[in-house]
Amino acid sequence: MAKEKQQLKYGDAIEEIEKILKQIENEELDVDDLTSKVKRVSELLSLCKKKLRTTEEEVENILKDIEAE
Amino acid sequence: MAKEKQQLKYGDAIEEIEKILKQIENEELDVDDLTSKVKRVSELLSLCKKKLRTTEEEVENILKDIEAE
Amino acid sequence: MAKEKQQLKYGDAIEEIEKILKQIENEELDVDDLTSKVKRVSELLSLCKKKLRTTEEEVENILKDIEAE
Amino acid sequence: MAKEKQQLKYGDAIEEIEKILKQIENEELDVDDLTSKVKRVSELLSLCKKKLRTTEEEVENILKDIEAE
Amino acid sequence: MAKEKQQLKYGDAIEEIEKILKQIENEELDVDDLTSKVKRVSELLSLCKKKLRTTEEEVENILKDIEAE
Amino acid sequence: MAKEKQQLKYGDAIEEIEKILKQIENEELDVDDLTSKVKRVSELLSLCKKKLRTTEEEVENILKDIEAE
Amino acid sequence: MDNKLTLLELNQRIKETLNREFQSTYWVIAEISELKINRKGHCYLDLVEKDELGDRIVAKAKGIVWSYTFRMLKPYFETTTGREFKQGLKIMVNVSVEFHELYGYSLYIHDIEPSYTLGEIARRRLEVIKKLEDEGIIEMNKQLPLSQVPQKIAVISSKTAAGYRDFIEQLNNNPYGYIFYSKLFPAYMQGDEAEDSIIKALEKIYQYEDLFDAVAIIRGGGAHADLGCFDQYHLAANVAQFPLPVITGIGHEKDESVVDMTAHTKMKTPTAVADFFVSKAYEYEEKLLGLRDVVVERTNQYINLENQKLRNLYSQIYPNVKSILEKSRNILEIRKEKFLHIHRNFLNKKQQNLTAYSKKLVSSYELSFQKNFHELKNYERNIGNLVRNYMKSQKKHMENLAKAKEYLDPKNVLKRGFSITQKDNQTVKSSRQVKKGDTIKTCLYEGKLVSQIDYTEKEENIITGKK
Repeated sequence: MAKEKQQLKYGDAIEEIEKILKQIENEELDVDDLTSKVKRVSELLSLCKKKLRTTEEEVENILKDIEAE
Repeated sequence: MAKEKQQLKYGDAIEEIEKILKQIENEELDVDDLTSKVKRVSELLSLCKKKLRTTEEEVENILKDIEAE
Repeated sequence: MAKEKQQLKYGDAIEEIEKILKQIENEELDVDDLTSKVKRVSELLSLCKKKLRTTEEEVENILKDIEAE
Repeated sequence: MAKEKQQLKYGDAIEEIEKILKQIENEELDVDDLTSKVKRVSELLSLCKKKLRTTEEEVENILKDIEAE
Repeated sequence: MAKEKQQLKYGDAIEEIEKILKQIENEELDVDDLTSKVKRVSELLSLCKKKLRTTEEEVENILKDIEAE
Repeated sequence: MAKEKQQLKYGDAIEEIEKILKQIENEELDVDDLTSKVKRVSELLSLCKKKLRTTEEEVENILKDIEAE
Repeated sequence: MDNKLTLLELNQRIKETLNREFQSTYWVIAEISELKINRKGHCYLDLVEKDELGDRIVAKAKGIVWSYTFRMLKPYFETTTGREFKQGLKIMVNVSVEFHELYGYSLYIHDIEPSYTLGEIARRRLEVIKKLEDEGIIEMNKQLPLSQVPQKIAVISSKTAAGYRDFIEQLNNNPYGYIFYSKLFPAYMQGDEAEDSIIKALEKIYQYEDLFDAVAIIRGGGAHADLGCFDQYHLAANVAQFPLPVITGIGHEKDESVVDMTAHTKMKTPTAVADFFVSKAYEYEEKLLGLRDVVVERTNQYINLENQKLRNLYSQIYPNVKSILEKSRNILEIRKEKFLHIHRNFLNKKQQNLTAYSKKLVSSYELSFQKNFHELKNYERNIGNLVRNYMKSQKKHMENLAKAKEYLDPKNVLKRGFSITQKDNQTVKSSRQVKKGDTIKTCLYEGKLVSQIDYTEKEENIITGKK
């Protein structure tokens, strides 16, 4: 997961989330797999959130520099 | 059975239930087998319920985590 | 017979009954045989009744469990 | 960047800034790329500002020379 | 430039100056080109000034002669 | 120049001077040409003045040769 | 033939009659066709009258002005009219009719009315002018362009005239030192030959047309000169149509002559003509100098203007560049401002998306769970029904079988008194199956009978009624 965090693109993560949500919605998933899939979505959401937070911080830092100019 | 619980998929269980129910409906069963079949359905239903409940708990925990974030 | 009870399937018993009844109807039986065949039918019917009763009891018990849930 | 400073045209820099702004506005960017793009815009803004300052100084010097004649 | 001084007509020089000024006015120039264009204008103005001064002197001499007659 | 003296017509001289004047007035002259044109005016003036005051033997001879009576 | 008379007698009677009939004097209008003055100063004239066309003489008379009268009358006439008293003139004279036996009829002229001649001259002058106008040539010479500097001048004058000398003097000694080239073409400037002489001179000049800038016709001196030739049609027409501009300096005291009118320029005296040429040259030089001044001024203005232009151009550079830079800065600033905020929207939207996803996850999971749960409940509900139906069906089937068995069981038939007869374990259903003496076995509800057949009977079926 640590590695994935680095490698998985935000956009791909969102795509995966959407795919799983669609599967749940269309009842394409076995109840047995549901837990793991929900867990996966949860992880991806968490990853995305983290990415958003990190990005925001980085961007804010860069922008602070611009504004200072 | 304990082992089966682990192995039998929820979806397969539902399928088996439906098959047995159909056999009963179509009187394709020997009376001698009825008891065992009904017992089987009972067990499968029980298994499914348990799976559902377990899943619900797990998922709810995960979701709680997501929402907590 | 006790053994047969265990071995003879309900379905087979019903089949035998129906076969004998057809023979009687078609008068394919000697009077002497007739008596013994009728006797056989009586026994089989009795067996089946018993099976039905037993099955019903057992099944009801299981159903009760299911429905109680 | 030092080399680019020499080569990138002011107009092209502005164009690139606007392109990136449009991408951000239209959410055509992956979140992962946002930081690098923001950094790029920041650099381009800085480059443009520098170019403006340098140009002003150079022009002022040239004009001073004319007047001195 | 030394050669050009000889060859470029005063009128053409003025025309070029005006063209460049118009380009500057109409913002048709990239900021990067501004310096070189201003330099060019500066050179042309210088050339024109020199031409004018020379002409003025020459004409004055001729006119002095005319009026002396 | 000697030849022109013979050929120069008073009217043409005025006309040429006026033409040059008009060019100067209308700024149709390149500054580069100004000197030469002013010089030309100077020459014409000088020529005309001379023509007005200097006897041309040639003319006198022709007149002398005319048999008036 | 009593009335024969000598010539003298006749002439005497004519003379008496004329003297009686023409006692007073008469004002008579006539043209002088011949004029002679003898040594004693008497003037003898031939007076004529022509028809309206002026071709034919319709009346003629001799006239005499006695010398004592003529001495007064001639200068009076000439000073008043400016015309020589000579042939060709139309005059109005006061005459007495005289007849001399030897010399015949003649008119003694006592007085003259010059104003009539004046009027006549004016009339003829007007006729000439009208003719010139009608021919469209009166303005022709005036329309010729005069050289800006009329430096080469053909002069028509009398060689000896004072006017000519004055002219040359004035021309050549002009105060500006201008050079003029003049050539004299001599001609009679008065008298009967004047007109032809001047025309001849013009014709000569015409040969050198290209050489000269102008023609000067000058005349001066004699106070009582007769200038009648300058009113003559031919001279005026020649002057008018001459290809070079003609300047006249004829020296009229009163009215201008017709030649003056047709000339390019009329001056009063030869000196004035010379001054005219000098002034033309002077005007030209003034114009030149004027142009020179304008050229000097305009050139300086031009250079100043260019200097101003250069300064203007120079002054435009900085503001323009500054304006570009300012605008560029503003644009940059706007981009920067936009840039500072835009990413927040971006991230906020992404954040909202994430929230939406997690909400959707919960809801879709719950929906799925509900569905599954519901399904299970359905199964639970259905299984009881299905099993009970099944059981019911089985039981029914059983009951049916039991009923069939009861119906088919032979015991129940025998109970009602029927029996089964068998021969050799074969059920006997017809009497034809057995014969007398056969042993048959009869099964009853309870027990069996063994018997021997006594006889057989064919009888109808008891039950079906068939035979």
